[in-house]
Amino acid sequence: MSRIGVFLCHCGENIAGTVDPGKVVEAANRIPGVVHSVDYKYMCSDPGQNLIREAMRDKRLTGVVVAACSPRMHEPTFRRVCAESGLNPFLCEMANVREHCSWVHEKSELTTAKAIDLVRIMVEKAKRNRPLFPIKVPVTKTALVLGGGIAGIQASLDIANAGYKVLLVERDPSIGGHMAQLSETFPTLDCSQCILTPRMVEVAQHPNITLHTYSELESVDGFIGNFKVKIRKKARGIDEKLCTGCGVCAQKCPLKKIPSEFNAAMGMRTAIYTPFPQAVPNKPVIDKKRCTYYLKGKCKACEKACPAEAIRFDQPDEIIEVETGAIVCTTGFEVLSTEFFPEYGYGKPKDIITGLQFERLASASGPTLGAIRRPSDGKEPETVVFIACAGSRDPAKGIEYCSKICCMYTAKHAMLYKHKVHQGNAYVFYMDIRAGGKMYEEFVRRAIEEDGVKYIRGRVSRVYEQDGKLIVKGADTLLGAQPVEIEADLVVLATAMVANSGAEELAKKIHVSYDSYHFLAEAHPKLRPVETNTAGIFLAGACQAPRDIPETVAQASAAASKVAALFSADELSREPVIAVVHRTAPPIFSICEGCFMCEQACPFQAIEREEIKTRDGKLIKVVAKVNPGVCQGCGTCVALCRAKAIDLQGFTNEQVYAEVMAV
Amino acid sequence: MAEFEPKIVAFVCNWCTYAGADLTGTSRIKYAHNVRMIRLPCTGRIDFMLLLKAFARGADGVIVSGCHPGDCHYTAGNYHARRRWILFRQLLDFLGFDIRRLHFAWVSAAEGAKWAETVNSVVEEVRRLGPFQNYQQLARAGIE
Amino acid sequence: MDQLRKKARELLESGAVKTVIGYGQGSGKAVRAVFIRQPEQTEKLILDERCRQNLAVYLLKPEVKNLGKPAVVARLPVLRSILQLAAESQLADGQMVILGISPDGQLLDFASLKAVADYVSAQSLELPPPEREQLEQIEKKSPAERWNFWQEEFSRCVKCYACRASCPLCYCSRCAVECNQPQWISSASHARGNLEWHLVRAMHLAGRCVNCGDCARACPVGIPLNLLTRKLGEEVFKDFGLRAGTTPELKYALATFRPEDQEDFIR
Amino acid sequence: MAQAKLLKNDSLKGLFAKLKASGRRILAPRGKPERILFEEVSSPEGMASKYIQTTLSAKSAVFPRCEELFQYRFEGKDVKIEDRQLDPPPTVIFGLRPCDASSFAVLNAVFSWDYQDAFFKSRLKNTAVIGISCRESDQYCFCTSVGGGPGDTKGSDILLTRQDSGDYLAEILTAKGQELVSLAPELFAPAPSAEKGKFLAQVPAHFEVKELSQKLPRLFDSGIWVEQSLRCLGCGACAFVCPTCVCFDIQDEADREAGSRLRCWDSCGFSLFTLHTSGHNPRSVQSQRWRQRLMHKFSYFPERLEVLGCVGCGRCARSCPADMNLLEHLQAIMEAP
Repeated sequence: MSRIGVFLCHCGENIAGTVDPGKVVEAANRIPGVVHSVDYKYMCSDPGQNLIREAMRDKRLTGVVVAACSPRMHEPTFRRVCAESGLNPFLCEMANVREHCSWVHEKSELTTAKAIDLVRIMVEKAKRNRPLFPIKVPVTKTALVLGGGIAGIQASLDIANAGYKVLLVERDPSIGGHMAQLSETFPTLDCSQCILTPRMVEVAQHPNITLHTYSELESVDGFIGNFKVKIRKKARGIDEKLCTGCGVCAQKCPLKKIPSEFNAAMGMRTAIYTPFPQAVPNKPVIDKKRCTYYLKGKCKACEKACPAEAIRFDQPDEIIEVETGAIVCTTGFEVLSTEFFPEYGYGKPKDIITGLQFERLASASGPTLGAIRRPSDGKEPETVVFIACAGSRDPAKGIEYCSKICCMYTAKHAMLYKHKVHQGNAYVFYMDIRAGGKMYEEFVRRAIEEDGVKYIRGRVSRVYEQDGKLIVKGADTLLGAQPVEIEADLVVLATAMVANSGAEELAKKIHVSYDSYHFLAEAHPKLRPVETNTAGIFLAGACQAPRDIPETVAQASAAASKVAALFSADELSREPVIAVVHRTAPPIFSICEGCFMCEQACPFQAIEREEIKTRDGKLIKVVAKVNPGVCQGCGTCVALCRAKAIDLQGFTNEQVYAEVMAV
Repeated sequence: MAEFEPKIVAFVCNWCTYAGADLTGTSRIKYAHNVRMIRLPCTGRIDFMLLLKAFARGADGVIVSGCHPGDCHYTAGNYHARRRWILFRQLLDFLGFDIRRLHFAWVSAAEGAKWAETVNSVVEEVRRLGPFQNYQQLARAGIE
Repeated sequence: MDQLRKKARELLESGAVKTVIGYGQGSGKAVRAVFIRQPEQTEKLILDERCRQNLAVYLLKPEVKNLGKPAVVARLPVLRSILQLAAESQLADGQMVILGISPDGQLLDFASLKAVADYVSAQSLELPPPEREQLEQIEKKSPAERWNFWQEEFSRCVKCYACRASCPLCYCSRCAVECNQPQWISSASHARGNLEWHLVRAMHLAGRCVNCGDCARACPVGIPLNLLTRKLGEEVFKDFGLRAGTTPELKYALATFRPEDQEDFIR
Repeated sequence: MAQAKLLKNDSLKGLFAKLKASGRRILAPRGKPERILFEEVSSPEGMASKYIQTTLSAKSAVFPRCEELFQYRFEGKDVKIEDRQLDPPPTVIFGLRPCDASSFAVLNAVFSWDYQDAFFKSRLKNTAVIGISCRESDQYCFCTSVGGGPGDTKGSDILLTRQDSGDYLAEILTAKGQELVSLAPELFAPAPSAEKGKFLAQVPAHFEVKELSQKLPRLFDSGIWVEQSLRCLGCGACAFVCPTCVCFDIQDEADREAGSRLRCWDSCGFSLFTLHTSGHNPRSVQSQRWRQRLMHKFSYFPERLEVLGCVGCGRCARSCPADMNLLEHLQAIMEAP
């Protein structure tokens, strides 16, 4: 038989001003199961809390109902009071007679009557409360970081420096990502590689970081603290242990006209290649789709040349299985290629390039060693037109969002061009200038005022080739949409930043959702920006939305700190408000029939399948099982279950039903 | 005789509507006292049988409220709930049940005022409809 | 029919199945479910217009399972029931041989549930006009008339649960009405208990019912129960584009959603 | 005391009027041929005439399908029980078939076995039966195999037999019957002949029920139960249409203010019927429940209460969604080794 204590708080005049405390206490005393009922001016004050402690001891209470403010306000307080006095905190409930009663109704009999109802409702619930205990889940203190761009590098280093193991997986032959391709970075114009490469080296040498380049994620199973991950280490075609990275193989490779991915096709590479001089690891890979040996079965020039005899044509892919406690997804982005734009000739005109390609031209380590030369004839362009928002903010093209970084890098490009070609003309066509950020607006101003970049507000309707020139047709909306036509030598499109082509597939692999643009979705747009709806999986950088470098790094560190917090304990402890599947004695075992509709409905993949077997191992039936580590306690499965085989701890069918019947 | 005071039971989710109703309180917006609120973690947890039980218990009207689409604390609970409501309403209507007594609302944690308006308008409509005799008469019918 | 008998005989002779669940002569003009286990008994199989009972209901019965692997005579509703049961992990490929029967009484051979699904989706699952009319007749009544109509119908209900027992998809070993902690549904057959029962039953079959009509055929006091599940079946199709019993993969309308689901009734 | 009178068909109207006038409730068969139920009427108009048997029996007149035993109120922390003083309306059941009429004796045997059930008793006491013997029967009827017959008078207070003329030969059988007649003596003319045999249906006797009762215990472990019940769906239709099935379930229905205790029909065909809280179920499969049903009616009943638990009305078979034909199964049991 329950022994419930009811404690009514006056909250000064806040409650007592409109609700008659005497009547409520008296009525509470008449509710079956209530053995004690008092009121006090401030129940949350020390004397108030003591009233509860004493009653708990003297009246041997089995449950406590505090009628006061909203549980969102003081539930933790009063649950703590119970816990301190040896009562399971989950046997304490709050009746919200302030926010939901005294503050929203005038002083009257009816208001007091409502307060009494609210108390009764919670008493009926409390009578059916059961002690609950936080759920403990063991944690594997190793993090998996997907993607070796600046986000992945930063996250890996932060986690590793916190003292935890990290597995960094990169799809390409080297880490570095897009940042390694950049020339200089806005708004400071410091050399991208100068600030990045030390970090890349640090990753390679860090004792806590295991690096898997040229590798891809196969599958992820398990749940927070306990993920089981399969990684495919693609065959490089060389023995990494023997290879010294001398580069002779590449020199000997007869195929020298393969467009270099790293140089965004502004330069060429060989079939066996290291993507760029500072690559980490500095070991080549063989491009099996192009290598003559793989295509025709002969050549082996590299094998002959290799002083370390490290070439392995028959090397197979390797599948690595690892257990990790958390996953940080930093898989980055792609930019639209010029082929995307009919109005700019579908990428046919050689001298229409993307911003990323311009980065390679402007980069000291680029194919032109930093000299701005146009692709078609290598001539230094006298007039360059930069087109901002190429694709972005364009519903017609399906990219409604602002790619965010283009305004800044376009200003930077124009600036870099002017610095290298002083007498040249730089035009920028733009819609709006979005330069929110530290020193950003000033940076754009500099481009206009100090470097004389000509900004024209308007969209470019068409660009076409005419005897060695590119005719750029647009309008200047600030001059009443007056037509503008510019004869340019080079046109640079600030093409939109878009989600990786594989983003959707990846999202499904790691069970996180993605938005309509296929960017990965955070758990909450404001309050949980680096978490996903799958516990233990975090996001950083441009895989989530267009970001610039400072934001990406900040996010990476944020995600890393989440991981570090998760790893700081040997077990993670979770609120026990989770679903449980009914179990009973043989021959039924469970009234769950195993229709697994709950499995389909669960937003968190928390429903597992459990086989019930006889002693001699004969399968009796397969029933649902809730993974306590994953369940978030929404109760969708509970409402869905026809046989009522699933229930939600803390909000059980019995409790809620009793509440309704007490109304 | 005194004016009929409808009994309204509200099933609300913890993260949006319950918090929204808290805001109504902190903003001291007054509304009809007739509503009794039952707090659940998510609209996804709200079994349609609970709504039936509220009417069986003598409710003249029922409000079900939770996070706006896309705002669900559990990402999708309210989408699942919405599908259930769609069918449940159609079934009730097909049975001739007076669905003007069953109201659904999205009330976010920021919409304290909307909660007050919702309650007030539901109370007024149900007051106009009068006691839910159809259902209350069921209580004894068929018992000999 | 001869096709069927021949096939059934082969299956039993070859030992491919241990029992054939089909229709045989019943009392007087009636037919009934039969469980043929001897090849020579296959002559007892009947196939005609009277053979309407949804035999899928027997596939989950323990004592029928004890007979060994079954073959089941399956017209469209039975095929759909089997698919839905498979979607709900109650049946799987290879657990039974399906003796499909086309509308014109031809024997259909199915290699797999996938094949059944392909066949079913090729059929028109639109409601036949008379069935649609039945719904419309009720829909066009006023709410008050509808209420009175159903109250009158339900008043005859004695809670014998023949509707539940005859339904292949009511396979819960502990039905919601038997759950008494708490007692969600009054098990008494008074007005409220009857309303609660039929309402909950319909909701629990929403998006699962294949409209075989057995619940109504089984009802000893002739309540047109199938109208409730049929109504919801049509709504599920109209609102969510799903039809139960068309695929062995689980596509449960109430376990999935579209962000753009209609919500004009939500304020 | 039985005496025969003649009741003209067109006197029924007058009789009903008199019965009503005396404050009696009249239950008579109404409805479409495929679904005829006993409903309260005030005149014979619209009464069903051509039917073999009603869909539901008339047992709910004495054993309602949902009957309140008492109410209780929560007053503060105590519960106040309000006993129910049942005073059922005097009732005349008109047009009951002889098989059904004889079923009241079976119910009575149970309700006054070890405990005198006040509710049942008072309802029975206030109920008079004007039966109508059967001119027609169908394949499901087997009253003659279980000690009844199409013109059997057991259980009727007055038994009417329709003659070819359409008028009724009325056998006044009991004091209750006499009392009804005395309400309208003018309507009951002397009968030229008490001979009714030629107006009755021919219902062949199919088995010797004593043999059956003796044989059943031996068959407890026979495989015949599984064989017969393979197609049984486990619903309660047979029990709920049955005039003699008497099992009930006690339900408390309460909210925070008050509650009431109800007695509701139940069926041994349900798996829940014998389910233990532990999850163990002594009758876990349908064959065991089917066996129980037959054993109870044809073995335990006669053994313990000296009545047979079946009157051969055939309703269970007519209403079974799976065509479980009781007569056929009983015959099979008689032939079983």
